[in-house]
Amino acid sequence: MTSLGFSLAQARLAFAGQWLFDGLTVEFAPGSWTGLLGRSGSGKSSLLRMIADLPLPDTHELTLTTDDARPLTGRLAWMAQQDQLLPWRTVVDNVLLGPALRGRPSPADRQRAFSLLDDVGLADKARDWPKTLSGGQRQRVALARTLFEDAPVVLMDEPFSAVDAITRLELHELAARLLAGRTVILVTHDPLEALRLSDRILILAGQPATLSDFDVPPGQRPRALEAPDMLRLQPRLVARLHAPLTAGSQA
Amino acid sequence: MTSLGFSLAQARLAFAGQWLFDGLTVEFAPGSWTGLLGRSGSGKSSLLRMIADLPLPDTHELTLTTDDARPLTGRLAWMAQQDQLLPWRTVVDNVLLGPALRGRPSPADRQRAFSLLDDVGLADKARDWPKTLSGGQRQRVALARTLFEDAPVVLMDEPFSAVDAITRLELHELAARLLAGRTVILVTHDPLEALRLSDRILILAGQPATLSDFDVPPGQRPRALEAPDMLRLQPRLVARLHAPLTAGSQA
Amino acid sequence: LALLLVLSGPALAAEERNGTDTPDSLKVMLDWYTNPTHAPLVIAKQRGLFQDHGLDVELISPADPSVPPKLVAAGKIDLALSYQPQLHLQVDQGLPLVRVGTLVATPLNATLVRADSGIESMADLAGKRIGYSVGGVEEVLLNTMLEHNGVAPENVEMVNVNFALTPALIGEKVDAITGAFRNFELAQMAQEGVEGRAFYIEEEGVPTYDELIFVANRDTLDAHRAAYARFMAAIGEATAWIINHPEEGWEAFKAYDPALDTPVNRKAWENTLPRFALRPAALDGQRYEAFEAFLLERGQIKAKSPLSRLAVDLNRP
Amino acid sequence: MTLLKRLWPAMLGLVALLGLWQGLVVATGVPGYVLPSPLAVVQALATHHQLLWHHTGITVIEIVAGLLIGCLSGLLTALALARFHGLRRTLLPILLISQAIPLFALAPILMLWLGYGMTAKIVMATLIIYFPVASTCYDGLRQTPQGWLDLAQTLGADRRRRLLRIQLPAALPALASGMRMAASAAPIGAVIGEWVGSSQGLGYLMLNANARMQVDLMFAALLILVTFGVALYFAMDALMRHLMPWHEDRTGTQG
Amino acid sequence: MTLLKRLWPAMLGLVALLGLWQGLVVATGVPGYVLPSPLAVVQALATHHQLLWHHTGITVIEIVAGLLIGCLSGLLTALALARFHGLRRTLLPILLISQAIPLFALAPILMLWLGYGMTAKIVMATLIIYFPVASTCYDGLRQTPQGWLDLAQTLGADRRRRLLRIQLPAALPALASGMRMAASAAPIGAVIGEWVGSSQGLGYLMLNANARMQVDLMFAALLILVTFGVALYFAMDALMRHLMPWHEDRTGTQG
Ligand SMILES: Nc1ncnc2c1ncn2[C@@H]1O[C@H](COP(=O)(O)OP(=O)(O)OP(=O)(O)O)[C@@H](O)[C@H]1O
Ligand SMILES: Nc1ncnc2c1ncn2[C@@H]1O[C@H](COP(=O)(O)OP(=O)(O)OP(=O)(O)O)[C@@H](O)[C@H]1O
Ligand SMILES: [Mg+2]
Ligand SMILES: [Mg+2]
Repeated sequence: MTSLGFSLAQARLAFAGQWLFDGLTVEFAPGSWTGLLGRSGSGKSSLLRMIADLPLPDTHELTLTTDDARPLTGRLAWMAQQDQLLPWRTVVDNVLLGPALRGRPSPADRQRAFSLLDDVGLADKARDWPKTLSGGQRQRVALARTLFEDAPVVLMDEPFSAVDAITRLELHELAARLLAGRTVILVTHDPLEALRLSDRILILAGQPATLSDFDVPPGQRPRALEAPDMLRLQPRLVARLHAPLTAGSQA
Repeated sequence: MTSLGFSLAQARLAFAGQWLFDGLTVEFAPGSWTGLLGRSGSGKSSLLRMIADLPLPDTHELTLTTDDARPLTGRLAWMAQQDQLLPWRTVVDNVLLGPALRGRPSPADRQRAFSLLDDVGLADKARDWPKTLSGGQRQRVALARTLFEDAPVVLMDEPFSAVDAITRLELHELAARLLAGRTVILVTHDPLEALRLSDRILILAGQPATLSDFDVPPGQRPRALEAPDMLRLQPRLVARLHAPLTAGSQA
Repeated sequence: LALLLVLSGPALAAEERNGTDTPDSLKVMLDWYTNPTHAPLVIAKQRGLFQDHGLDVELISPADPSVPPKLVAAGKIDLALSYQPQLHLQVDQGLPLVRVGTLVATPLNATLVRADSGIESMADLAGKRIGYSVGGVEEVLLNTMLEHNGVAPENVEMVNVNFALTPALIGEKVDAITGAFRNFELAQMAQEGVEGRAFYIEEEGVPTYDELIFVANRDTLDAHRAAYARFMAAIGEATAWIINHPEEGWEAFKAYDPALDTPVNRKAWENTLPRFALRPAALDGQRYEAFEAFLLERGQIKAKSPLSRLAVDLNRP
Repeated sequence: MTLLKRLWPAMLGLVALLGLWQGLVVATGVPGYVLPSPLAVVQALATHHQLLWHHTGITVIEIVAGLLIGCLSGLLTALALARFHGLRRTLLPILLISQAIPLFALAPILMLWLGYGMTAKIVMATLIIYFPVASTCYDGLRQTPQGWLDLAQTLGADRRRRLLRIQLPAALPALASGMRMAASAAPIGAVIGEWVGSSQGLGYLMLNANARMQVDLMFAALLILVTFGVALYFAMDALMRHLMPWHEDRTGTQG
Repeated sequence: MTLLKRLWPAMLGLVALLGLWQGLVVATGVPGYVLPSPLAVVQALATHHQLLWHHTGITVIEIVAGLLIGCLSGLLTALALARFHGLRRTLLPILLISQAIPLFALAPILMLWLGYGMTAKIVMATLIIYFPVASTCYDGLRQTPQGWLDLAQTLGADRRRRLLRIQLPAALPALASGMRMAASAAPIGAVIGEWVGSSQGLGYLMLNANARMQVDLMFAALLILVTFGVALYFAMDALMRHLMPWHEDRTGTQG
């Protein structure tokens, strides 16, 4: 599969007459991972919705151009901030929702779903109802569903927020492995996670918000937590989140 | 207000015939903050539900003794893992849900609700519907609702998981200030958060799970992030989460 | 004469064919659930009189007496039992209906009161409440009777009680009921231990009329004339037999449907026998003209229809 | 204004239905005494407008009173069922049974008890509305998400407040569904009442016109009745939306 | 077994109702021709069991066929309304209007077209069930949480699959509510059909008995009808629960 990059131009969004952002322009290189950070309520989830072409209540506009000039539709996986599991489908059937909505899941699909559930540590819950899962387990099912799609563009909205530190590290490895070569936008509130997983960190801040870059450590994703760069950069990133407009440039 | 301690004895819980934990015994000192950590699915949320006397589907048992030997009912605030905002109440009315369910909110109540919303940074959203809030904003409303209760015992299930790093630090300060002297159990997946806010860290792990202690840094809560102890202890805590049964003793 | 030949030709042909071949099938709809007023139809069927006349007759009961004429007009069924007063209204409204026979040749309609009510004559009804079942002409008939007795119609309150005539009267929810059948409702009241008193409609200023008549579709009448004539002949034979053998008749009647075997029906059977038309096909044209004139005078119909549009004598083309 | 806006699709539908009706009359050549053409009905509407107006007034009062009482008592029953354990065991089956009784069977009895005045008709309209409302409301009240109930418990809500402040608002969408349906059924209740015993009202007029073969007049009365039923539906719909400003309605936006 | 367990509260209710009824008869001294005592009705049940059995058979077929067709077509209508923009504008108001028409008024027309056989009665039962099912299903289909619709969109679902795999299951609780109600209303539809024109069935028997003042027989038929309606309700309830194993039902556990 060849990687697919895309760019946004003139992204603007207003709620109740107030501009959240206006005239955002940004490029996402093919196969790159972008960590998207920003204060709560800055518009990260809304931006992902716009990219995914999902309905928003108020004024919003966006020009999205993919590298191959065809629309993104059908080539995008979106993992929402809420897990959105369907209560009437078992765990494995939730993972298989994509193929079920596009046709009929094949036996191969089922097998892949089981193996993905194994990857996220839920092999023994595959045939349970979602209502019997803990918060972190639900999030992992949603992650497995997103990974199942195997889409060239992946939008993930705080995908690891509800799991413990250890599981999170394991999921980082898993995602990095399964989403290699995919163009990924990862919204996260964990600076360390962003530093660990991103090729590029974007910070959404301001009134109206703009996007600014933060330099990431060199090296392969996922980066080791103990790398000296990481520990050095983390407080600096937190500081940047504090006062983002004083430093950095428009992306 | 005098602080209220309590202890659990013989806490046991099974789902589908399998014991999640069995025979847990633990004391919560009056006015202490306990950080409760554990892998996803280890039973943290369920334990909080049991303490709050909420329904659980399967076998569960618990002997809870408060210091003053009266039941906890009515003296406990519970913040669930999901925000549980009521869509038909505005933000401020969600914060006022407690008094509304016990009678009629007084003007003083309203004023306190507004000031709490100001504290969590949502003063300008007070009269909006919950559906217009971002994920982190919803969580902050739920936090404000919990803080409003001003209960001597507070159970919080991953209360800061959806907010950004900066807001999180601010909320730590706020909670530490407003919940001073309260007996708090705080479920979290962020080791740093646990180290920062807890008088005591408990790790729920094993099959069936047991509780084990992890020593916290000395000093006042909330501890400064940059304190050398913190940076030293964080990797050790993460390591303990990896293999909890090799070290530490039953609490 | 040529016309006569042409007209009777098909009928004769049919007659001959039916003598040897399959019988003509007729769908006949009663006015209401099977009850003793339908005795000649039931008996004719029970005793095979229809077959004897080369007819295969199906009897159907409706729950709403206004439906059968519509079905005849729409050509869904061949013959329906209806009431003469209704016929005038229906023809006036443009329904292609015509009377082809008479089952009960006197009014059955009566105004009933409780015998213990102190109402001795229609004149005592002033200021009272009268229940009725909407039939279209109940109001005008009652008004005529009241006026005949010197009571202003405004002085009584009329209430539609639908089919709960007897209970309404027995339960004293109303002081009188009108539109009740004298052969049936009186028996019903007696059954419940309440004695009734009847005021007969034709004695109180209303022109007399045929209560139960057979109506057919005027537009298709000619094609079926012969079959209908044979049908009437069978009814006539059945009526004669019932009058000759009332007890055997009752036995045959209740054998038709076991649900018919009730004390009230038994009593009503006796009350009804004298009222059957002995010559069902025979037409008393004057009755129809008089009633038409009565309704016109009372403003119940828009225009006067000629007798030929209202009724025919099947045996006199 | 929004009400007017809400009503226009109904108008459109009405026109479509009239068209269908006229088409049917023309196509099947069904005689006027079975199904009159819309034109004939409109004519009857004009000719008899005074008569119709008089009877409409009566029926409207019956319908509105029946609707109010039926919705209210249905709602109260549902609340009582949700509130009291014991009731559920005994009252619910009784309710069910009463729902399964054809009103027509009870109508004559009701008339005999309540007389032929307006009360009996209001009772009929009430009865026809009562069960659907009680049933859908109760179903709605039962389906409150567990999380909210848990929250109410830890916040120290008593049963009454939990019911009124959590379960009831959570059930509003289900309730609205039931109420809307009830609104369009209300006229039928009143008409049944009038058929069984009355001397006024559109139902009586219909019965009378039917017996006299004035089918156009009967359909004119029917038309008024139907219009009223549809208007009630939309009024109820508007009311329910008004009561739920937070509720997202996807009628317009989604395909 | 669960069905049996589900049925027992209904039995209890029935007994309670019978008690109430007998009490009413004794207390008010209401004459037998208005309201017979339960005892008299049971007696009639025994005396006329053959007759009742015969007519019950007919009516049961009508009810079951009407219920099946009504539920199915109601569901299909709701799905079509949710699926096609255009339909909503025109079909919904027509539906509404048709719901507001007292079925009785249409009955003669239906009979003209369909004859007085079983078809007409099945059509009546179908019609009486159709609208509530269509309306509640459609209401349910409209209220799918936005998040699931968004998910379906990004997963590349076409409208049909989104409808069938997301909206429909999400609407099942609302749908169950409507179907349960419809089940208990089905007998009424069949009876109305029989009242309008038939020579068989419980409805016919009831009217017939009523006309002959055999009120005890009429109530015996009514009793059978009501029992059947209640049984249908519980059968539908069990079916719906069976279709929704994931659905939490709080009837038993919550106060
Ligand atoms: N439907 C809506 N109507 C009005 N305002 C909205 C709506 N949805 C979102 N907003 C507002 O838009 C802003 C951005 O919301 P968004 O969910 O994109 O934030 P976010 O960056 O994802 O925040 P978080 O990190 O808390 O999830 C918020 O202030 C929110 O209140
Ligand atoms: N209703 C239920 N039925 C069956 N099993 C359940 C139910 N609720 C929870 N469980 C199981 O109990 C275990 C503990 O769940 P719990 O929600 O307490 O975990 P947790 O420690 O809070 O996890 P997380 O950090 O992911 O929130 C999980 O494995 C879950 O699958
Ligand atoms: Mg967000
Ligand atoms: Mg949890």
